[in-house]
Formats: sequence, C-alpha cells, structure tokens
Amino acid sequence: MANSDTPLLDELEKGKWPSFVKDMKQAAQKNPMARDLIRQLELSYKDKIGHWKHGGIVGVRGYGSGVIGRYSDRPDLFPNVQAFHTMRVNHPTGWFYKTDTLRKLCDIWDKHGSGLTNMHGSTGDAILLGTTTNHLQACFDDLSSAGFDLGGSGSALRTPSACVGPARCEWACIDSLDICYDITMTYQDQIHRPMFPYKFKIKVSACANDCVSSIARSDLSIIGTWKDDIQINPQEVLTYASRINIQKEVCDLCPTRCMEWNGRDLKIYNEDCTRCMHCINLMPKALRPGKEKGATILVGGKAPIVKGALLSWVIVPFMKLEPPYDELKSLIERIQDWWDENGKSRERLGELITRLGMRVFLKAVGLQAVPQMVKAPRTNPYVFFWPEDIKKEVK
Amino acid sequence: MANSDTPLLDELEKGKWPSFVKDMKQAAQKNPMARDLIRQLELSYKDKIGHWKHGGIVGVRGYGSGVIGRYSDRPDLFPNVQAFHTMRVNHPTGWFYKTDTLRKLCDIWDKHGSGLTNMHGSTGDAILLGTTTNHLQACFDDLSSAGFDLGGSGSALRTPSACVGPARCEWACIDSLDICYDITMTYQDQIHRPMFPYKFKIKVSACANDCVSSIARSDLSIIGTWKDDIQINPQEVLTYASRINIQKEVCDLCPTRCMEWNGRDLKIYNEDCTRCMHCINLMPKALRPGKEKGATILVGGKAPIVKGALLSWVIVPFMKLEPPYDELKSLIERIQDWWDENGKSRERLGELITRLGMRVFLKAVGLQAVPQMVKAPRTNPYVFFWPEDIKKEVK
Amino acid sequence: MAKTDIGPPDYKTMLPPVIQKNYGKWLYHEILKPGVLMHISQSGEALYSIRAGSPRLVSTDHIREICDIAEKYCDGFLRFTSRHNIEFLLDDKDRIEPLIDELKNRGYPVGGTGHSISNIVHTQGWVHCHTPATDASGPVKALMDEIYDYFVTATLPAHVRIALACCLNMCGAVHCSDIAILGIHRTVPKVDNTRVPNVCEIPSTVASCPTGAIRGDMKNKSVAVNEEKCMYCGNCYTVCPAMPIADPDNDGISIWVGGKVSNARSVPMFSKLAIPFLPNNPPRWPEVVHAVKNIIEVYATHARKHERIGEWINRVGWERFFSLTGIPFTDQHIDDFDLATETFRTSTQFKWR
Amino acid sequence: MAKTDIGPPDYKTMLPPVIQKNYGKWLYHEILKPGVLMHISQSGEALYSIRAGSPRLVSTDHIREICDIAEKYCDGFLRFTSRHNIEFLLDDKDRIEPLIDELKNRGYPVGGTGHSISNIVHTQGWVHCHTPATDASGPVKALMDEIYDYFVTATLPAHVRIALACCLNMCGAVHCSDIAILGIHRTVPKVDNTRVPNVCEIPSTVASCPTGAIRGDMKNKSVAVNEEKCMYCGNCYTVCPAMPIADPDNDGISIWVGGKVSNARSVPMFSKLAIPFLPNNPPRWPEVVHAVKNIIEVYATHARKHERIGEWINRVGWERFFSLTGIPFTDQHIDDFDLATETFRTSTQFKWR
Ligand code: SRM
Ligand code: SRM
Ligand code: SRM
Ligand code: SRM
Ligand code: SF4
Ligand code: SF4
Ligand code: SF4
Ligand code: SF4
Ligand code: SF4
Ligand code: SF4
Ligand code: SF4
Ligand code: SF4
Repeated sequence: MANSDTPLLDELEKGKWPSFVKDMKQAAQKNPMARDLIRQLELSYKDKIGHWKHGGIVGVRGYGSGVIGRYSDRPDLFPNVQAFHTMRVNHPTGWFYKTDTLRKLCDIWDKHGSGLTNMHGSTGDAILLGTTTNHLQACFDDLSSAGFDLGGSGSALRTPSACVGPARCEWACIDSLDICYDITMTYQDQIHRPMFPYKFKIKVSACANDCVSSIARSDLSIIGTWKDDIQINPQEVLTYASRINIQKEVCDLCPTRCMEWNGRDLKIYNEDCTRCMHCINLMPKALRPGKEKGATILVGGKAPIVKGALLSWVIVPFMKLEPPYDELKSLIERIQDWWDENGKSRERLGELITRLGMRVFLKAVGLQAVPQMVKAPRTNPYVFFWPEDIKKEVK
Repeated sequence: MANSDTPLLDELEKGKWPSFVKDMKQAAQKNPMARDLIRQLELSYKDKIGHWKHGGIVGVRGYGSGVIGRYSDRPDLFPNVQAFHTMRVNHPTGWFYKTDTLRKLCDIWDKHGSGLTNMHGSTGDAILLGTTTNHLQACFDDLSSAGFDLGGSGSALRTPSACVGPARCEWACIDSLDICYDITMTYQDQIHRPMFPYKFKIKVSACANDCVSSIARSDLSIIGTWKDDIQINPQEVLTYASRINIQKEVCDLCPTRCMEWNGRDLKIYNEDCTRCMHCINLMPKALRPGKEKGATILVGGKAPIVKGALLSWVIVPFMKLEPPYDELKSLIERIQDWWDENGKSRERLGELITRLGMRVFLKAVGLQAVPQMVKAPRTNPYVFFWPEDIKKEVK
Repeated sequence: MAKTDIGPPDYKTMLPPVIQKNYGKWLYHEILKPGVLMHISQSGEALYSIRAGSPRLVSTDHIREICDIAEKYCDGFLRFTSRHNIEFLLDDKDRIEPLIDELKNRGYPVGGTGHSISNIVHTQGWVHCHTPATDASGPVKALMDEIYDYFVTATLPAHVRIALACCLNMCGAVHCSDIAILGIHRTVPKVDNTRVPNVCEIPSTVASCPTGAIRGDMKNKSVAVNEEKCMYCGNCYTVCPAMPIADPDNDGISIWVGGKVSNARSVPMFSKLAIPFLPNNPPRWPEVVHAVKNIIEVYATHARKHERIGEWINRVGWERFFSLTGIPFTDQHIDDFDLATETFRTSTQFKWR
Repeated sequence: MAKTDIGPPDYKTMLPPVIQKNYGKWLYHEILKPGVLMHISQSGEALYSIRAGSPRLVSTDHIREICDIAEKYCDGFLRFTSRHNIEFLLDDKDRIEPLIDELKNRGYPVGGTGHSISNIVHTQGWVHCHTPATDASGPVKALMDEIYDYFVTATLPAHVRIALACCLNMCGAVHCSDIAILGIHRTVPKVDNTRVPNVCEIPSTVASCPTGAIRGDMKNKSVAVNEEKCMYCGNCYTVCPAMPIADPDNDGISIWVGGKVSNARSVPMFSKLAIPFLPNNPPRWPEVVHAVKNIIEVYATHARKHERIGEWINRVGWERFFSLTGIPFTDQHIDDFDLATETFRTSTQFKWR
C-alpha cells in the first residue's frame, strides 16, 4: 500500500463498519470499470467535486425506463468509465431471496457490468452500478432469462415497495407483499414506459409503524390499520407489568391518553384511540390490532423539489383490501388519469393537488370529504361555493 | 306601535339583552339623522342588503384621517343620511372616564351629529356615528376645545390601545397605559396624517393573557412578561388547595408540565416555564409573575385581507420598558422606515416580511436571530447564504 | 383655529383615587360573583369593578344614563372594557348591591366575568358600512337574548369569546374567537364597465385579488373576473367601487370555532370553519342563533374545566367535533388557499367519528 | 428476443418454509438480543431473523459471501431490509450463535434492532450521480465507524434513524429522519450561454426554479439567474445541463434533526435545520461526524425512554435544543420559503434558553 493510487479512499478501509472501499477494491481486482471508478472517486475526494457529466438517455429495447445514463467528465483519465450506466432491477417484493436467485444476479452483473451494486437503492431496486451502452441490451436479455425485470425511472411508475408485512410481522393489517406484487404486475406498462407528467411512487406498509416510509416517500401511500377494538390479552398485560412501567411507558405516551391502567386491568377507550401502534409496539404479546382490518390511503408524499417536501395526505380513511384489489386499483387509475390530464411536466401529484385544490381533486376522483382528511378545517375565509349551491340571481 | 314603520327592527326591542334599536329610537326622537338611519336600516332588513354607497374621502383641516365618509344610496328616501360620516375619537387610554368628560362628548355629538355612537369601535376609538360633511370641522373644533382628538384611519398609525394593566390588574408586567399613551402622544403626526403603505396598529397588553388581543389584531404587539422565577406564596397555595384541585386544574394543564405538587409543596421548574399565566390565573393570591419584568415584542398580526390572517411573530423576546421607552420607539421607527421603503400600497407589515423574508427584515432593522422567534427551524432546504459566508471563487 | 395633535385626554386624570393610590400595586383579585371583581392592593385597599353589558351602539342619552349611575354610586368613575362592556369602579363595598339593583332595574345585565360568555365584539353591518354581507348589531342582539344566561352566570368550562364581523375584512377580528360569526358573500362582483374606467385604478384593482381572479380588460379599459377563481372576498370592491358584490339572495353568515388569543395554557389559535353558510334571515337570524347555541351546548356538555372551545376540540379531535355537533363536513371545510397543505392530515392517526 | 414486462421474481418463491407455513399468522415477537429477532406464530413455530449491517455499495463477491453464509446457516434464505441491512432467516435456534460468530469473524456488525442506530439510508454521491454536493458512501462510512456501538447495542432512548442525501433532490428521503445529513451547494449555477441555446429548453428551465430566480435572456437565447433569489438548489441544472452548480470550495453538508416517519405516539414529522453548513472534508468528514455524534450524545443524555429525537425536542423546545447542543442559531434557521409564516412563533410561550 506504500504507493497506493487511492490514498484518501484507503483511509475509509479503516474502522469497524464494513467498508465500501474494500468492496470497490475487490471488484477492481477483476474489473477494469470498477478500477477506473475507484480512481475517479479518489480524484473526487481530492477535488471535492463529482466527475460525472449530466446524464444522457440510454435504455433497452421497448422500455423507456430502468437505466440511468452516466458518462465520466474525465474519460481521458478514466476511459473504462467513459460510459457507466446503472440498471435498476426490480427486487422480489419485500427483498426476500433464495440464494440461487441472488447468485444469478451476481453472475449476470459480473458478465456485463462493473461487479458493483447497491443492495438496494433507496426506492428499493437492486442498483447495478455501471456498464457501457452496448452491454445494456445483452444484460437485460440475460436478466429476463433469469426471471428478472427492470424497475422504474423517469416519468414512470416507480418500483413499488412493501414492508415485510405478513411474511414475518404480527402487526400486518393488510397483505403488503401481495398488494405490492399485484400492483407491480398489473402496472408493468406504467413502470417501463414513462407516460406520466413525472415520477409516481407507491409504497405499502402493513401498519402505522410504516416500515417502508410510505407516508414520506410515495405519491400514493397505503398503510394498514383497523376499525374495531384493540385485542387485549389481560394475562399477558400482567406479565408485561413486571417488566415495564405500563403507566409511564405505555399509557402516558398514548397520544390520545385513551388508556387506563390500575395495576391490574388495562382499559382502552377505543373510540378515542387513533391506532398509533405505540401500546401494541410495547406489548406485542398482550395487545394486537383489531380484527376488522384494512388500509388508510394517502396521497402526495415527496421530496422537496420543486414546491417543498410533502408528507402524504389521507384521502380514504379506511379501505378493505382483498384480492383482486379492484377498489384500490380503480382509485389509483382515477387519480393518475386526473393527474395526467391536469399535471404540468415535472409536477408531482401532491403539487398538482396543491395548485388546483383538494376540493377539485376530490370531486374529480369521486371521493367524499370527511374530517379525517384534515388536521383541522380551514382558517381563512376564502371559501368557494359550487355553482349548484347558489340561488339563481334575481334580476 | 300598531303602524310602526320599522316592524322588523321592532322585533329586536324584545328580549333581555339591551337593545340597540331602543337606543336608535331614543336618538331618533330628537334627531332627524337618527330617524332616517333607523328607517334605512329597516329597509336593509327588508331587502337583506346594505344601503350605503362606497365611502368617499372627507375630513377635517390638517388631518388625513379620523373621519369615515359615508353616503346613502337612497337619499331620495332618507335625505337626512344622504351624508352620514363617522368620526373616530381617541378615547382616554384604557377607556377610563370621569363622567364630566364623557358628558362633554355627548353634548358635542348631540350638537353636531346623530346622537348615536359606538362605545367603542373595535380598534378602540369612540365612534361618533354619522354627521354631515359641513359639520365635521365644527365638531372637531368643539372636540379639540373639550380636550379630545381624533383617532387614526386610512394608511396611518391607528389609535393604539392598551389593557387596563397596572391601573387595576395585579399581573401587569409593564405599564401598558403609560406606554400606550406615550406612543399615542409621540406619534400624533403618524396617526393623523396617513403616510404609510397601509394601516399600522399597536396594542399593548401587560401580560400574556393579552386582554386587548394584541397578538391577533396589531401589526406591532407589546406583551408583558418576566425573566426570572414565578413568585410563590406557599401559605396561599395551601389555601387554594382546599378550593381547587391543584394537580388536575393547575399542574396537568401547565403546557410545559413544569410544576410538581405533592399535596403540600408546589415546585415550579422555572427554566421550563413559558410564562403562559395559567397557574397564576388560577391562584392569583399564591402565585405572581417574577420581578424582572419587561415585554415581548411581536410584529405582523392582522386580519385576512389580502394574504390571509396572521398572528404576530416574536421579534424581541424580552425588552425592558421604562420611560422614555427609547429602545422601543427606536425599534418601531426602524421597522416603519423599512416597511415604508419596501412595502407596496396596501401591504401590511406582516405581508411584507412574508414576501421579503424574516432574514432580510431582521438584518434591516438590526435584530439578531434567536430560537425564540420560531416554533421550529425551517424544514425546507432552500437556505440562502449571505455573500460574506461564501469563499471567494477559485478560478 | 382648533388645536390639532393634542391627543386624547390624559388617562391619569380619569382614574379614581383608589387607583391613583394603588396604581401598579395590586396584589390579587377575586370574582365575588358574576360581574363583580374585587382587586386588593398591597396597601390592603380594595377596588370593586361592576361589569355591565352594553349593546355597543348606544345613544348619547344612554351614555348619560350610565354617567348618572356612575355619579350616584362611583363618584363618576367608570370605564369601558376591551369587549365594549361598561365597568363601574368604586371602593365602597356597601354600594355594590344598590348599584347592581339599579343596573338590573334599568335593564343592564351584570356579568361577563370568569367562565361566562362576555359581550360579542362586533362591527357596523348595515348600520354604517359599505361592504357588509350581513348586519352586525341585529344578529348580536338576537344571539345575546338567547344566550343571556351565560353572560350573567359563569357556569361554562371556560371563557367563551364570541365575535362577529360583517365581511371578510373582519373588523371584529373574529379570526381568533372561540366562536366567530362572519358575514360572507357568495357570488362574484359585478363589474360595471361604464364606471370602472373613471373611478378605479386598474393595476391596484388587479393586485387586490388574493386569488388572482382579476385581470385587466384592455378593450373596455376595465377589468374582468375569472368566476372560477373568485371566492367573493369583496376586496376588489373596497379598492374599486364599480364592482359591487352584495347579493341579497346569496349573502349570509358562516360560523367559525376554536380560536383564542390568550397565551394561557395553549398558544393563540385561529378560529376554524364550522359552518360554511347560513342564510341572512332578519330580524332575528334564527338559523345563526340556533347553530351557535348548539355549539355552545355541546361544548358545555363535553369539555373539561378550564378548556376553551379550541382546546376541547384539539383534545377530542375535529372528527368528534363534527359528530357531536351534528354539523356536516364538506369539501369547503378543507382549505385551498396558500397554506392549505399545512392543514391536511399527514398521519394515519385519526378517529372514526 | 428477451421477454419484457415479466416483473420481478415472485416473492412467494423466495420465502423460507417456516414463513410459507405461518404467513399472516404471526402472534408476537421478541428481540432476543441486538440484531436477533424471534417471531412466534399461532402454530408455536419460531422464525429467527439475524440482522447484519451492510455498506450498501457492495461487490458481487460480497453478495456471494452473504449467499455462502445464508446457505450454511439458513438453507439459503435471506432478505434485505428497508434500510439496506441484511437479514438471515432461520428456524433453527441452535444455528443462531454459530451464525453470529461467523458474521462477526467476517466483520459484519450484528444489530440495528430496537433502540439502536440502524444503517444510514443514503444515496450515490460522487460514486455515480451528476448533481451531488458531497459524497454519500464516504461520510456514511466515517460516521458509522464512530457510532458503531450504537448499532450493535440498543441503549438509546428510542430508534435513531439517520439518512444522507447528497443534494436537495433528497433521494435518501432524508426529510423525515431523526438526523439528516444533506449535501448542499452554496453558490449560484454558472450559466453557459454558449450551450444553453442548444441543450436546454428555456421555458422548462425557468419553470424549474422554486424561487423564481431564473428568467429568459432573449438576447442570448439563454437564461439569467437573479443571484439574490437563488438558493442553490440545483434544480435548474437537473433540467438544463448547461448550468453547472458544483463548487469545490463552497459545497458541503447541512444537518437536520427531529424527523420521523412512524405514526407511533407522535405523527410523522419533517426534519428541521440544525446546522446550515459544514465543509466537505474528505476522506473522513470530521466536522460532520463530530456534529452528528454531539447531537446523538446530547439526545441520549437528556431524552426520556421511547422519545425519538423530534419528540424530545418538541417536549423541551428548540430553544433548549440549541442551548444543550451548543449549536449556534442563525437567521438561516428561520424559514423564508412558501410556508415560512407557519414556523414563526405566534405566542409569548417560549423558554429563555
Ligand atoms: C439511485 C437513487 C439513489 C440511491 O442511491 O439510492 C436515486 C438516484 C437519482 N435520483 Fe432519486 N434516486 C433514488 C431514490 C429517490 C427517492 C427515495 C425513494 O424513492 O423512496 C427520492 C425521494 C422520494 C421522492 O420521489 O420524492 C428521490 C428523489 C429524487 C428527485 C426529487 C424528486 C422530487 O419530486 O422532489 C430527483 C430529481 C428529479 O427527478 O429530477 C431525483 C433524481 C435522481 C437522479 C436520477 C438524478 C437526476 O437528477 O436525474 C439520480 C440518479 C443517480 C445515479 O446517477 O444513479 N431523485 N429519489 C434512488 C433510486 C434507487 C432505486 O431505484 O432503488
Ligand atoms: C369601525 C370599525 C368596526 C367597528 O364597528 O368597530 C371598522 C370599520 C371599517 N373597517 Fe376595519 N374597522 C374597525 C376595526 C378593525 C379591526 C380590529 C382592530 O383594529 O382591532 C380590524 C382587524 C385587524 C386588522 O387591522 O387587521 C379591521 C380590519 C379591516 C380591514 C382588513 C385589513 C387587513 O389588512 O386585512 C379593512 C379593509 C381595508 O382596510 O381596506 C377594514 C376597513 C374598514 C372600513 C374602513 C371599510 C372599508 O372598506 O373602507 C370600515 C368602515 C366602516 C364604517 O362605515 O364606519 N378594516 N378593522 C373598527 C374601527 C373602530 C375604531 O377605530 O375603534
Ligand atoms: C377588563 C378586561 C381588560 C380591559 O382592559 O378591558 C379584562 C380583565 C381581566 N382579565 Fe382578561 N380582560 C379583558 C379582555 C380579555 C381578552 C380580550 C377579548 O376577550 O377580546 C382576553 C383574550 C381572550 C382570548 O383568549 O380569546 C382575555 C383573557 C384573559 C385571561 C385568559 C383566559 C384563558 O384562560 O384563555 C385571563 C385569566 C383568567 O380569566 O383566569 C384574564 C383575566 C382577567 C382579569 C382577571 C385580570 C385581573 O386580574 O384583573 C380581569 C377580569 C377578568 C374577568 O372578566 O373575569 N383575561 N381578557 C377585558 C374585559 C373584556 C370583557 O368585557 O369581557
Ligand atoms: C425489517 C424492517 C421492515 C422491512 O420490511 O425491511 C422493520 C422491521 C420491524 N419493525 Fe420497523 N422495520 C424496518 C424499518 C422501519 C422504518 C423505516 C426506516 O427506518 O427507514 C420505520 C420508520 C422509522 C421512522 O419512524 O422514522 C420503522 C418503524 C418501526 C416502529 C416505530 C418506531 C417508533 O417508535 O417510532 C416499530 C415499533 C417498535 O420498534 O417498537 C417497528 C417495529 C418493527 C418490528 C418489531 C416489527 C415486527 O414485529 O416484526 C420489526 C423489527 C424491528 C427492529 O428492528 O427492532 N418499526 N421501521 C425494517 C428494518 C430496517 C432496518 O434495517 O433497520
Ligand atoms: S409496517 Fe407494521 S406490519 Fe409492516 S413490518 Fe413494520 S411493523 Fe410490521
Ligand atoms: S394504539 Fe396508540 S392511540 Fe391507540 S390506545 Fe394504543 S397508544 Fe393509544
Ligand atoms: S393583559 Fe394581563 S395585565 Fe393586562 S389586564 Fe389582562 S390579565 Fe391584566
Ligand atoms: S406560567 Fe404556565 S408554563 Fe409557567 S408554570 Fe405556570 S402554567 Fe406552567
Ligand atoms: S367587517 Fe366589513 S362590513 Fe363590517 S365594518 Fe368591517 S369592513 Fe365594514
Ligand atoms: S371578490 Fe375577491 S376573489 Fe373575487 S374578484 Fe374580487 S378580490 Fe378577487
Ligand atoms: S441525492 Fe442528488 S446527488 Fe444524491 S443521488 Fe440523488 S439526485 Fe444524485
Ligand atoms: S439553483 Fe435552484 S434556486 Fe438557483 S437558479 Fe437554479 S433552480 Fe433557481
């Protein structure tokens, strides 16, 4: 290492946390692209600036999305990353793998790309990090043969994602995995062929803990909940009482203060419960979600560009979700149609609703206004009336 | 009353609450303006519409404000209210009166106007309700001789108002009356001669109960507070304990939950107290504001037109306020200068700050940013840097 | 010529001797009974304030009657409160009851202190203004007749402060009231193309519209209103008299709830929309009176002690407010102005009803 | 030709038998120790998930190593978590310790469960993107080295979720994280008038600017940036490559705190600005590491059990956050974008420090 050509990055091989630099070097040993990548990154560390040009449009036949084009701005120094496009591969729902399938992905990527990946990208795809333009189609063909397909990019439906849900979690109020997979399969066309004003993201969390950050990171958020009473196992409550301070840790932190604990019995005033999950989280063996399960549907979540970040807004407080999920899909389609018709280029759904008004949106997609949609009613008196509310003018 | 010409209004003579209709009729008995006023009002009750034209500009010599011009749109029916202007008379601060002074006001108004008034208008003036154009100056002259002056209207400083404060209230942390009177006298010119982009209101409440709604209804709100510890009289706490439930009514409703009550001693963690007044309100004999008194200065409050209603914003967490109030007045002047220079016509101070940014405002008036100014720091990443923060560009 | 810029009479000359002596030295107060405040000074001296209701729109004879009473019982000292009530100021305890008797005999309600409904802050309405969508004094009188008992007692969970403004200018500053009654127009202003060119300044008229519904109409040297964007605020009319907006068939009243001004317990809050529209039904506005009374009664039944209306709603949730009052929730309750997104529910935490 | 639109491999074929049998029938779980989850089904069967940290940027050989391990202990079943960790899924309790030993030997941290700091969600940085203001993997590695113990234990008051995004596009969706690390530019984009006319669409470039800082420059068939209105978001560069914004001397990192996503106890919240700027100091970003660690430690010392960072700050107040952490408050902390007024203090309720 005396005369390493990556002295700065070498510093990041130190320390206890697994080092991406080790992985890059590992890949670099057998792959020239990876070798130039780490050398270019070293230059960035020295210069404190990125060395990629503004992306170009590249892709595979029949698709408009799934590949992010990328070119080095120093091909003179790093010819092997002159073109270095990533492919977004749709992981199995819930990121579950049997190793044989995962190994296939590795083999394909060693054959066609840099041998470097992100497991996974922040939308949830397997990110295959860097290949040349002329490898793209061949790589896709091999992926397809192995049973893989690309995820979304550009103004398309992005790869939907779901929490681990009923596969492992006792709190799942909906089958997040099945819903996500069903949507993914139903809307393959929208994922692969950008046809919207901008990107559209869907994420499914099977309870209000929202382990895929659905409310923060998707235009359409599906979050499991229930309508009836929390199921209590009084025996197990007593067991927990010996381990945790139920009054302080559970009741006092209940956002609606709708629980009463007298040292023996736990009483929940369910009509006041907002199903936040806290008490259930703390005493999973004693408390369970109710039996009448379904989901809250929210829309509009997104990152700050352009008009500021948004968290998704409740538009359907409760929807039963059972295959074939027709009610859900019909809603999604009505929403996308309206967005498609009214949205400007690069205008996310949440921004469009902000621009035209929730009132107009609800009417267009055929939803009834309910108090659950708001934290509080409006404070400004700038209230519109529909023409039908107004008496005919008397001349 | 068989053939009353005001059958609708007559209905409002009934009922237990004092009736304005009775007062109108009383005035109408001796005053033709009042007589036509009640008849025109009856027509409005019948037609469900006002019968005044859009106001015109009228006034008294040397002043640009203090009179609201008004003309009937049915002078054919109600000739005595063809012109029916109101005069805004600056009440003594705190609305205190010795009857002889008040009687003078009545005499003058019987001589020059309708004999009807509002005691008081919602800004705080005595509203002398309706006179003709040619009576205005004479009325003013008589008012002036009697020691009265007009209040503000139009794009002027409006009549400042103050809570009863140290005159009667044990909680006054500042001399609201003296401050208000001092400001009123100092800024006579700004009150009488509109010279601002729009109206400017100042209200002074001597504690956080804000009995003149300063935070909601003034461009500059002055609200008394203290810096040190709440004064406790433990003996009196015990007395209250026999009358109220201190835990439930006081401690549990403390917004910062900074009080502890063990049935004997009341402990306040003053560093967490936000001086909301609640505990003091409930136990005035036992608890008192601290000794290091002053005011929080806030700006921007206003009604909805144009950009939506605003509550005032903290700009100076604590200012000592003692005569001659130079620090306060210098601040007011810096603020008004900046507003005057940058404000568009009909743009309130709060709207201007919203448009140009708090950052720009603070710099212009020379105030340091402190966390007390915000509920929370910004969430959007659209952060400006002053040129001096930036390194020189390296070419 | 008359002196100008003399300012108001000096308040110090208006203070009764007991205040002059104890100015800034008050120690505590007690509400002896509704409408009767006792303030005790460090010196031990007491000031009694007897609060009486007022219709606000008063004749000079009415004021003289007040003066008569004040002279009889209070050495001529009185004041008005920030909510238009009258306060008789005295230091002689023995005169309290006679004063109250006389007030009652003359029809003055005594109360408005503590957990009561005090006077309704209100505005001009059809009595004097040019932009009202309803009257002010009339609805106030009709309502106060009906909720009179809440003024003369103090039986509510907390203060209830009601205000009325007759148009969106909101002179009554209703925007932070426990219950706000607000006159609203519901149809777009009618542009009079013959007058606009003469009486209006086009750019400031265009700029006056909060929702950008007005554009210049060069051909007619006038302006045109986009009906879809207009929410009938009437601000254009304030700026341009040739755009009248009053409409007898469609003007009316909206009801807002849950605002407050004090910093006690909770921070100051805006009032929020409860009922988008009730008709103007003079002389006694029964729909408005009924709606407000219903809200007060539901609140009185369900709120905890010391909980203002907005604090109660914040605790139980707006879902519950609508289900308990039986007021229908509509798309008009959902904000669509500038800060609308801040009011949308960004959580799965809500109640079913 | 390859088949298109086949979608991802069916997840059902990837589930270990114990999950297939107990799908949807889980009854409860326990965290046996950091990184080790036990889920018990109605049938009584148990599933064990062993969570290991990952640098996220991994080589195929690394993945094969994971596969080797999974085959050795888990019959080949594993998954990735929503925060990029690896979970080994097994039903044989006896294999847990050997698996953990092997993981430790190979340098995999085991943890990230319960009241720990889990993996840092992050983005591309200088490794692959065209708009970064900092690197992603580098600062993450440097920071995780330093706060490693919080990953392998669960000693904090509550979960701490950290995310990093290398530019304002915020791919890491850092906007709702307990602690967010955000790459920022601080100088205006440089318009290349020779290229704009060829590579950019002027109207969409103008429209891309959140603050309206860009206007068309007709003369040059290009655009011009108003330096006073530009806050360096870089969105124009996304739309128009001829407006590069990266600046080695002035790019760097800002720190945001107090966001969360879950609905547990408190509603989801955005992260708020803590530190407007820290320099890019590769390879180990010591200023950033130090600043984040300080925040974590102050939080760990002062928060109550189950209190997320944002919940703690909401309880004690931002005044207290700044005084406890020693972070200076500046005018940059005060919002000046569209919803700014909603963040201003509209109350006299605040603390002195
Ligand atoms: C690869 C990935 C980051 C990562 O390393 O994980 C990524 C990378 C890019 N994102 Fe992203 N985004 C990625 C997840 C996200 C997320 C998180 C999510 O989906 O949960 C967000 C925030 C959520 C959201 O969508 O609002 C996100 C918000 C953006 C934005 C801002 C969009 C907005 O409306 O605010 C842009 C800008 C744009 O679209 O022009 C953007 C644009 C980009 C581009 C395409 C750059 C550009 O300006 O064209 C980046 C390509 C990087 C490269 O060279 O590979 N990326 N991007 C993530 C996708 C991987 C995957 O498919 O799994
Ligand atoms: C008389 C009074 C109502 C009353 O009956 O009490 C009143 C009456 C008028 N107000 Fe007001 N305002 C009155 C207190 C208020 C208040 C309350 C306050 O000052 O505490 C407000 C809300 C606080 C504020 O200023 O934001 C208020 C907010 C307005 C507005 C909206 C201003 C805004 O920025 O949103 C307008 C519209 C305008 O200025 O063009 C307005 C305009 C008017 C005009 C001048 C009508 C107009 O469009 O030109 C009214 C004249 C009525 C008349 O014919 O006599 N008035 N006005 C109040 C003044 C009496 C006094 O001097 O004591
Ligand atoms: C006389 C007056 C001041 C003035 O200069 O005129 C006044 C006087 C007192 N106020 Fe007030 N307040 C007066 C208007 C207000 C207002 C403004 C308003 O209503 O328009 C407020 C803000 C209302 C709001 O929050 O919306 C106000 C909020 C308070 C509070 C806080 C109440 C709360 O819990 O939110 C207190 C404390 C208390 O009553 O315990 C208070 C307490 C008091 C005390 C007890 C102060 C004292 O020790 O003397 C006085 C008697 C209160 C009573 O009526 O029970 N005063 N008080 C005003 C009487 C108006 C009336 O005729 O009804
Ligand atoms: C595996 C994973 C889901 C997946 O499909 O991949 C998962 C799994 C579990 N989550 Fe989660 N959560 C996962 C990401 C999340 C996220 C998303 C994120 O961090 O990006 C959140 C929202 C975070 C936020 O609020 O900012 C999340 C908020 C929760 C909560 C609520 C925590 C809170 O009090 O705010 C719980 C409840 C708890 O832990 O008591 C929870 C509880 C759980 C439980 C206990 C559910 C169960 O019974 O199986 C699982 C083990 C928790 C643990 O790690 O201690 N999970 N969980 C994700 C693991 C990520 C990781 O590797 O660290
Ligand atoms: S979101 Fe709920 S159901 Fe899904 S994994 Fe997390 S805790 Fe379980
Ligand atoms: S789920 Fe949340 S709101 Fe409901 S009882 Fe439990 S802690 Fe309270
Ligand atoms: S604002 Fe405070 S000091 Fe002034 S009268 Fe009200 S309670 Fe007393
Ligand atoms: S003044 Fe308010 S915050 Fe302070 S101790 Fe009393 S109730 Fe608590
Ligand atoms: S609220 Fe409107 S109508 Fe009523 S007095 Fe004020 S400006 Fe006139
Ligand atoms: S009434 Fe209001 S919204 Fe309608 S055009 Fe006039 S100013 Fe605009
Ligand atoms: S956050 Fe910005 S720089 Fe980082 S990957 Fe996303 S778009 Fe690229
Ligand atoms: S960097 Fe952002 S703010 Fe600056 S000009 Fe470009 S788009 Fe506008």
